Amino acid sequence: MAFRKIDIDALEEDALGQDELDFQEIGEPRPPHEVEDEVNSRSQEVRFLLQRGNAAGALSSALNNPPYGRHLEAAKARNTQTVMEVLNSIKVADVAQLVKNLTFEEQDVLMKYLYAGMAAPEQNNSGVLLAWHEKVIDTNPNSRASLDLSGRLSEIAGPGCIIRVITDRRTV
Amino acid sequence: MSAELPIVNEFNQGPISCHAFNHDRSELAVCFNTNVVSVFRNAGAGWTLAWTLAEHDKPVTSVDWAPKSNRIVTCSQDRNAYVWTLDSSLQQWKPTLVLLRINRAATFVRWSPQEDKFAVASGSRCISVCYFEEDNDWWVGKHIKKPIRSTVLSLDWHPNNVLLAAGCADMKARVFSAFIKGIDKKPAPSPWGEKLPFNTVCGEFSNGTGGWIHSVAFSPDGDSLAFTGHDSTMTVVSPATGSVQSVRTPYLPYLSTIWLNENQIVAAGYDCAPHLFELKGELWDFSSSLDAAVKKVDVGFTARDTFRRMDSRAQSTTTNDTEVHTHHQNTINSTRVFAGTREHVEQYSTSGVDGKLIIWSTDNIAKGLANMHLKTGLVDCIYENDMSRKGDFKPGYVATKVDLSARELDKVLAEDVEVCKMGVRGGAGDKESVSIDL
Amino acid sequence: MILLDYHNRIIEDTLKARFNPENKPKPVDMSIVDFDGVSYHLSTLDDQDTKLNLSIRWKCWPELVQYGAMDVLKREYNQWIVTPESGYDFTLQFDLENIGADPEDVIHKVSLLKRNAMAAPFERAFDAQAMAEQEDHWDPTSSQLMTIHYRDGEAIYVQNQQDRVTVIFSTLFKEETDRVFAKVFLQEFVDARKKPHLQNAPQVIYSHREPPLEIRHVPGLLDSESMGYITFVLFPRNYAAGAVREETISRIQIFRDYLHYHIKCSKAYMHSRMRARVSDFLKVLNRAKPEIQASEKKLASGRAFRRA
Amino acid sequence: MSNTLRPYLNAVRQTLKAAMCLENFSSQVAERHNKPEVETGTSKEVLLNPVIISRNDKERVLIETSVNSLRVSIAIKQADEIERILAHKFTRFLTQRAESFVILRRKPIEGYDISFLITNSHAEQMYKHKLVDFIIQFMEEVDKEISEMKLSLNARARIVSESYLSQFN
Repeated sequence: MAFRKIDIDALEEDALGQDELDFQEIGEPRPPHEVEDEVNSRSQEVRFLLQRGNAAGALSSALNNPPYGRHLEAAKARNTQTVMEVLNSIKVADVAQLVKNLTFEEQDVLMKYLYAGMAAPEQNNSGVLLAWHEKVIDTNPNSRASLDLSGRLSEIAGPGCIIRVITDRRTV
Repeated sequence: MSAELPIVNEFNQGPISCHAFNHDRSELAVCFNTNVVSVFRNAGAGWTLAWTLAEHDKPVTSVDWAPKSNRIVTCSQDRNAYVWTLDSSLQQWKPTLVLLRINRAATFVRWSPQEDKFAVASGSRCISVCYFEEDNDWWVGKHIKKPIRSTVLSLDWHPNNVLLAAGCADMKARVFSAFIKGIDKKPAPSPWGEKLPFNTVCGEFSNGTGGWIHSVAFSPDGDSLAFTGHDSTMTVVSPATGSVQSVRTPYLPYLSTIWLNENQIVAAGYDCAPHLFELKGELWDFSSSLDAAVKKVDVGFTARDTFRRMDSRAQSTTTNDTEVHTHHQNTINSTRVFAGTREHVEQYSTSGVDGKLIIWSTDNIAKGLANMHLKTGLVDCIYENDMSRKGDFKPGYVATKVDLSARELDKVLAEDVEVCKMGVRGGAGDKESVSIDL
Repeated sequence: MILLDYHNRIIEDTLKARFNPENKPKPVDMSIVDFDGVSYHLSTLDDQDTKLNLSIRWKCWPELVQYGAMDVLKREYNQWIVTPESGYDFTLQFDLENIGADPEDVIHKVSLLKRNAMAAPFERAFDAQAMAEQEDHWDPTSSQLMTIHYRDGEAIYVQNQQDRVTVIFSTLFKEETDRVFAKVFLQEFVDARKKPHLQNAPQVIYSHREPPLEIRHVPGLLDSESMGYITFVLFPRNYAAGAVREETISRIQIFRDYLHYHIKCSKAYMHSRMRARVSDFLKVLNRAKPEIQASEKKLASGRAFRRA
Repeated sequence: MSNTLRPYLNAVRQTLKAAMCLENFSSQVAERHNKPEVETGTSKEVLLNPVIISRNDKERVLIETSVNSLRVSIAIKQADEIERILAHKFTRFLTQRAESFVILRRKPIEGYDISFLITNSHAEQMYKHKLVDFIIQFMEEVDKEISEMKLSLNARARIVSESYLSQFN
């Protein structure tokens, strides 16, 4: 079959390209330098909040509108670093409480960063990330204590936010 | 037949890929992930095999039964679809040819409300809307192609027999016009648009967080469209008000959706149980799981089970109490209306990969929710919806959702304790933090 | 069965049968094999069933002869030595009617033929070391480095110093697994001396790939990843004359086969463990399949109806 | 160190449970074909983001998902050469029996020691939660097995060397 060199499928104009897929949800990309400034200012703000001991504030602002899009590797790495700093600096005891107060959006973003952190174990402490992962899944506050009719509590779990990490092409 | 508990039909012939009932629900067409469709008849004593429709040579992916004209349409991965009509004298089903003109698998088929045409979703990035041509006695398909970019996974017809909603693997749910001159009359104006030539796109939506659209469903009056994606999100759009609400759930994705009435939707999927979504005021939200499976009581264990349990316990160190406590033991892949009208469904049927077909009744939902209002009617709390719009929700919604610890909840329901005030235990910020006074 | 026997079991059993007076002599023609590529040929002469020949062939026989193997063999088997059979290096002949010594003794001695042949270089080194000890200023160049290429690609080097005798095995590990296993084994050999009850066992040194100093000058040393050098340092107390010396000579010869034998045993053991583990996994995996409780339809004959 | 084992296995379990949502999906490229999309990778839109769960830089699990198939690749802890050899022998032993293992991939993914390929037909034939249990138990057992084999090897070596050298006294 060696003589068939042309990849016909590539010519299929309807087919979704990887590039198009990744940035379909993001809409018009913001200029890179603007994103970088935002990321840098956020890391200062987070460090400032951490020093004043406001862990919840630091966490929320770290997870606030992460840099999605093309050619933002530096900004993404920088932001991941900021999130990792927040995660490492929070005592394990009050992780559960903090996670309980996150909105769905913040939880999904947190989960994305947990997986991004675990993907580079040499830089980040996987143990901390795993502890957070366990907390987000078990005490997912927004997982309603969904009550089914016999009053038996259905399982509180958060596979939903893991699924969104897998399906959402706006990766961190 | 509005029995309290769900009626479980076990066929034990492997996973059910699709099912369809006839008009009086006495006959059932089911496909067990093979290339043949078995038609059962319920002569009172359970389902007995009446016919076998064998024409496809690859697994059948979808089947639909037109109630009034009593015709079955099947489609399969061998790119073909067949319309089966019952030859009453020979009591035999005869297939008629359908020219789909697609070069990939057919994935989903539904009759239109007036049963004069049917739509077949396919993997060749197009939907083939087929109508009958008397002169050459076959069904011919007209293609809706633009702007579909991937396999179409699910379809739903609008009550006006013209609009067709399609959920696609390119993460988009779209509403098309499937108006065919000569067959359809001009439809009444609807929020989806007036002038509707074939293949116009009346709406294109997505969940926002990626995920292929597994199921689409028009509301009973057709003004709203609900669709579920692989990102465990249910979205309801109503073009009239322009509102697009995404309900992100912490559960596994849903593969099929039906509307019970204007403000209740049932979705079922990988969590092996039908889940209820409700419209409260203007806000759609997850309500509860509708599978009150009986707990696996340990009493009265047969010897074999005790050994198996000991054997498995000795074997795996991890606690594997992840037994599935729902009626369905595996993914539910199709949910259909069983009894009642489009505006008020009384029973619906679900079939799944575990080979079970279960018929659920809806009247116990209302009763169940009532008792969740806990009798006093005093419930008044604020529920923060998941659109995470902080601060601008209106107080005074009657909450059926409570955020209690497991212990408190069991206590409440077990002893029917008089409860005066319930609310959401919120953290810092704007949510009112109220706890339960027992 | 941790320690290997020194003698050749097959020769011992066959001779026991043949020397046994009740069995009447019958024609025999057997070829027998031993470690390190040694092959024997046990046969009766064409016409006389009572005359039994045992001949041995070994790649490094000329080297052994050069290191005085013939003297040792004469000392052991003098009366039975005959001219070697064609294609073999050395032959003994027995007359079944008149064996010439107590049969038990002969059988044991003959089954140690390979060991006795290989003993020559060790005996020479031990004697040379004993003499070197008397002289107060001993010239190290006078000691002879004896090399025995007893296997293809592998050899034993024996050399005596003034107060000790070093025996170096160069051995080839075909597979990486063997090499890693050997490393673990030999690490234990090296560490063994730290144990109290093994105080005066010989010192063992293992060097992977580069040869030890004593044989660095030897030409033609294969330099490859799978080459290993094991050095034994024997002290006079290890080979004091008499029974201890005989035992030490027998044991030191069998070291290489002993090591490789145990490496293979470990691999076999690992294999059986893995097989047990795999069957466990399969059992657990099969439990994932739901037992289809198909309602067993019974045929008239009572047998369950199995849909084809 | 074992304190991170439980959260690690728990994270893998939850991620597997989330990723193992598969359905029957025939190929968009080859007519009348139905192939695992995670392997063919021809239709980009049906491939999802791969995720990595790691316990440290040695031990990690890569989960690549698609619409009708899921690939789980495991990197086993190999502290030293002997563990590397034992892990290699064990995974080779398993991959040679991949036929009877049904969900085992014959060749592991680059950079990992062993890979599972679970297709929608597997998820149909077997209970999903039991498949997840199997993989978690597999990960635990493989680690335990390798360390046990290493211990037994050291023990054997000690006995062999002692019984040989003790005769010299």
